[in-house]
Amino acid sequence: MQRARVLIRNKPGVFDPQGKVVHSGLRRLGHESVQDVRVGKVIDLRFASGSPDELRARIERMCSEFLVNPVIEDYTIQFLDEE
Amino acid sequence: MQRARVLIRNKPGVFDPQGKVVHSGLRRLGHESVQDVRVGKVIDLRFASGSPDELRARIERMCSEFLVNPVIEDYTIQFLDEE
Amino acid sequence: MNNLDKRRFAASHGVSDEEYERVLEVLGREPSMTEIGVVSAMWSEHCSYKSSRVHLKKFPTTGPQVVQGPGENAGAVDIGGGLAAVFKMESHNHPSYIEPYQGAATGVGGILRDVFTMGARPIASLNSLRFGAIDHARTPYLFHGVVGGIAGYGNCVGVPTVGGEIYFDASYNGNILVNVFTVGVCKKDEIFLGVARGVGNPVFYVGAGTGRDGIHGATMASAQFSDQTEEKRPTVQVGDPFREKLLLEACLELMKTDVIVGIQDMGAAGLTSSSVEMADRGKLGIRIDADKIPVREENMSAYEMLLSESQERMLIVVERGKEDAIARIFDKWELEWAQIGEVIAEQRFEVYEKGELACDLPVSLLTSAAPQYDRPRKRPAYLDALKPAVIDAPDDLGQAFVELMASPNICSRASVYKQFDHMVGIGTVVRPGMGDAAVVRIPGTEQALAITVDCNSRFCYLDPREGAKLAVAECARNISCVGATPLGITDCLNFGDPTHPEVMWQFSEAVEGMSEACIAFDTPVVSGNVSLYNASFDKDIYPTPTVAMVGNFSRLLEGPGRAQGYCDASFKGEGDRVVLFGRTDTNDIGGSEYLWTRAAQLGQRPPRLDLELEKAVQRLVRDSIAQGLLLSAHDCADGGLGVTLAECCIGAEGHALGLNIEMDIDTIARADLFLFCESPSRIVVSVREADLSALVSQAEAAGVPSTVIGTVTALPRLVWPGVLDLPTGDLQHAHKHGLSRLDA
Amino acid sequence: MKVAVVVFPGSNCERDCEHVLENVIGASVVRAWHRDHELPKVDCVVLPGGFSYGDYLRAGAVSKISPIMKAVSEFAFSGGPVIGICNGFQVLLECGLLPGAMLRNRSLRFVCKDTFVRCATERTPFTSGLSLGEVLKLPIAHAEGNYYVDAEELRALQDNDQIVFQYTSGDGEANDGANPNGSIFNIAGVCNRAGNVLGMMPHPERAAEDVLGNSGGAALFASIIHTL
Ligand SMILES: Nc1ncnc2c1ncn2[C@@H]1O[C@H](COP(=O)(O)OP(=O)(O)O)[C@@H](O)[C@H]1O
Ligand SMILES: [Mg+2]
Repeated sequence: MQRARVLIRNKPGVFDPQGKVVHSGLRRLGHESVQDVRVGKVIDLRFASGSPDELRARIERMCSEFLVNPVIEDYTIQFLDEE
Repeated sequence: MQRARVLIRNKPGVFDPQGKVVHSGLRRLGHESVQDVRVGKVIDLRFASGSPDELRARIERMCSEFLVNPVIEDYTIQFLDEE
Repeated sequence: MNNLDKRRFAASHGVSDEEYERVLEVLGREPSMTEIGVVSAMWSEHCSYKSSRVHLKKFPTTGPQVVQGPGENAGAVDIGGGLAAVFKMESHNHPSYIEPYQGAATGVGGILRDVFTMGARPIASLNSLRFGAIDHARTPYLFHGVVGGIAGYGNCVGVPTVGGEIYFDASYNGNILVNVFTVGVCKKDEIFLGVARGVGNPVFYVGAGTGRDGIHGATMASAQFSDQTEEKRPTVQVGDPFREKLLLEACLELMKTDVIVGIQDMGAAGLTSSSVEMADRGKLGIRIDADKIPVREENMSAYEMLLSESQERMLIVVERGKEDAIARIFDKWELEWAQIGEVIAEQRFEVYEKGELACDLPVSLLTSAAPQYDRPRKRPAYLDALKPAVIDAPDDLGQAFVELMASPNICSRASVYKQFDHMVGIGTVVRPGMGDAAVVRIPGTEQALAITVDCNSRFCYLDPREGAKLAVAECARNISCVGATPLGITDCLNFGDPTHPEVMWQFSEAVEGMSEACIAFDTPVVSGNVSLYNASFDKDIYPTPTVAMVGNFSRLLEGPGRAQGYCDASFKGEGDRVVLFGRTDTNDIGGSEYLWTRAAQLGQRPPRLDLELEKAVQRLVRDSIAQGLLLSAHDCADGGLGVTLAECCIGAEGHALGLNIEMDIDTIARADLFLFCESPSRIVVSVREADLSALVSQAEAAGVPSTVIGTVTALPRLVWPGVLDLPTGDLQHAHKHGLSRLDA
Repeated sequence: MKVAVVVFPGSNCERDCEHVLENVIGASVVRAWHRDHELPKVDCVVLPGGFSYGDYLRAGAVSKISPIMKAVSEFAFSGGPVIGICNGFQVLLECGLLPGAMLRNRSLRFVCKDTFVRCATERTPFTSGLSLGEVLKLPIAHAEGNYYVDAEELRALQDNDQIVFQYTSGDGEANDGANPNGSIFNIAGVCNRAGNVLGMMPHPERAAEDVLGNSGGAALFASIIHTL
């Protein structure tokens, strides 16, 4: 079994209203030391099999076809150890 | 500068409506090899300073007070290399 | 940068060579880069209306009911009780094609601000959407994005989306239309204007911080889509409906104080157009210190700040000495604010950046001296190639009927409007799907408004003048069908590339047709919007002059169980009699949905409209509703009489009834054409049996042809002996699932 | 009767609730602002619907850290009647005043429509004027109304008579077809053990006047007056 993770965030420069609200919430709770907050999505995928290289190509296709909105979002792919 | 990441997902056993919809979307696009999809949130935090240990304690407080709903969600904390 | 580079820089911003010469001439020097940015934005088609202005002058814009005509952020009409309805429609076509969710969402945000900037609390929104063919590869993505964006924004702000229209046609494959309308209400003598007055008065910036999003949005909306659009693409504007809601509440709270001199939202061309327009209206100038502008990104230049189209921002001129109110109210609502400048006597737009004058332009250069074009017009050749409709009667009329009900342009929109909060505000009396127009009670009163939006762009393609007239007529008919009186309109004129003479011909024809109809219905144009360059790869969209109309009821009486004095569309019960007002001409098949879905033809001409008959039919229906005579009223529009009857039987809540059609088939040559032609000026009503003869004689007295169609039955079947016998359920099923292929 | 309507940044049904309370029920209404540390002296507290803090992070999550929620909790612990409608329900869940949590609707879409709900207990101050099993037509409008508790908690809700409303068909059957969002056991509203705190997704204030064609929801507000 293989597990992969796609992290999706708004591109730099694209406004993240959610991050802003979370940031001010943290401040209100006294967590002044937080300087910046960005909120994004994480998608965990499980595959029966496949080498990382092969899976990466497949996941990249999924991202460009469906998972990610390239106009406003960036993504990174990670592979996870089996747990 | 320190960067930390909180990954939040629905607990095992708690229905994940988004994961389900993404999964069937991927299948419809022919990505049959995907066996399971879970969708969660990623919150990236930036701090001016702080050791990982100290920050971890602080972030754990943020999670239990605010960032995470323990009835349905689990979380993990990661530290990122400075970029 | 040398002068040649500057010229190129200007050209890359859409400023033509002649236009650049004009800048040099007026200015008497070379402009700075910042100034070029400002000029290009203000002279863009979107901001300057340079190709359309000469035509828009033809619109009727006055009348006793007009409180505020075109030229302000929104128009306003008197609705009685000391109140005004403030409304406008806006297009967000280009941004929505690039990023449908955010494009549509920020469109809603923009139109809401246009209305509340006048001091009116928004009470309802509508939208008018055009997508490419339903089976076009990109349509599902664009459709779900746009619908999601409207829902995401409008629901959160808490303004109900109570209606709209959606059409699918290949003409929009490369250029969708997203037009959004909002109406608000305020006291008619408490309207706020976007004007800068009083030299020395401070200018405040309030709302969200400025980022780099949407820089050049206005210029982008002023050019066709092409392969290069990708590179010019600005950072997409992301809407924050939460902040919009705070801004709405904060502005309305500030308006209860006496500190505001003028207020305007920052829409297209952001800070630039809001300051310049306010200065222009006040015949004064504005000086801005760019370093004071609240920003949310680092190292922004004055150029970027001036052209940014970040959302949820407003500019307010405050009376000197009363600045404290801004801090008190905007701090309370957790919004950013800053005094960024002041009103100056010289009619100039001055912007300082790090102590230096980065922009110093005469206001008139940006407004009255902006170019205006009477672009060449030419009757398009395609008109002469149109052929009359040829369509055989179907073998199975019932089957054809069911198929028509499932057509994407006719089927139920419930899957869409269920995603819109259409009830927040507890004012929605006639909900989407229930009637021809939405009816919204005005909070705190017994008054109500009726609102509707319409345009059949196939008709406009066949004949822009007649098509535009038909759009106004259908709006007025929709308003009349719920029992309200039409008061005024706003419009969104969506057309192709204005450098195509054929497009300008369509434009000019449509404006004249609209004007004629607006005069006939006494519905002046009080606001509107022009969206040109709706073309991709040189193919222009169908001319789409979308009309939104507002009507009023003086009073909604609460009767036993429900309000009276208005009507919805559905049949009410067994034994009620069904009457058609108006005339059916089976030659009115051109542009119809039936002709298109069955024969893939457009035909030669749109249905013929007789404005006098139309007015008489509408007056009759309004009067009979006021008398409490009618149980339902529904006009014949897309899909003709057949679809109207089916919709009346289906009803909004699925209490399907049936209908026995009792007309003599021998007098009708072609049942299919009779049922599905789209002659205008027709309304189907139902009455109690006891009221039938009174109604028929009223019609006679009013000079309106009336036909008794038949009788409502509890048995859910549509029966026309010898012609048709269909379970209502079959029609209902087809109607309900017509859009489901978008979900596959 | 005096009622406090709590307003958070982003609430958008506070006016609707005030209108019904004042003009339909005849109560007097005071607003409480999220930053207030104290509630005015009132007989009942309403947390209205809307999108407090834009529903960012999770619906109700940011509101729970507002100062006013401490005062609301104290009011609730001392037995005062509290009703959270839609977003107000979500806030009550986030604060822990009610058990469970909200997931996104199973359709992932916002849904606005009439639903039928069956009153499953009359013991709350808001349902005392209804009869057990009575079916009301009430509209919903939410994207996160898919109520979730684990199996053990569900049993506790049942054992302690805490399920107040269930989505049903028009004739009162709680089947899957009547469930608009996927909520567990068709739950539309729950109360705390004591019964004085009610959270519900449907909007009774949107169905409280004849002019809107549906006045069944007024009974919930009227119940409070009779209880007091
Ligand atoms: N984009 C939309 N948003 C909200 N409601 C819509 C939208 N499109 C259509 N509707 C509603 O769906 C119903 C049917 O629309 P339509 O078929 O255009 O009506 P009609 O033929 O009576 O003009 C109307 O109540 C209309 O307001
Ligand atoms: Mg229509």
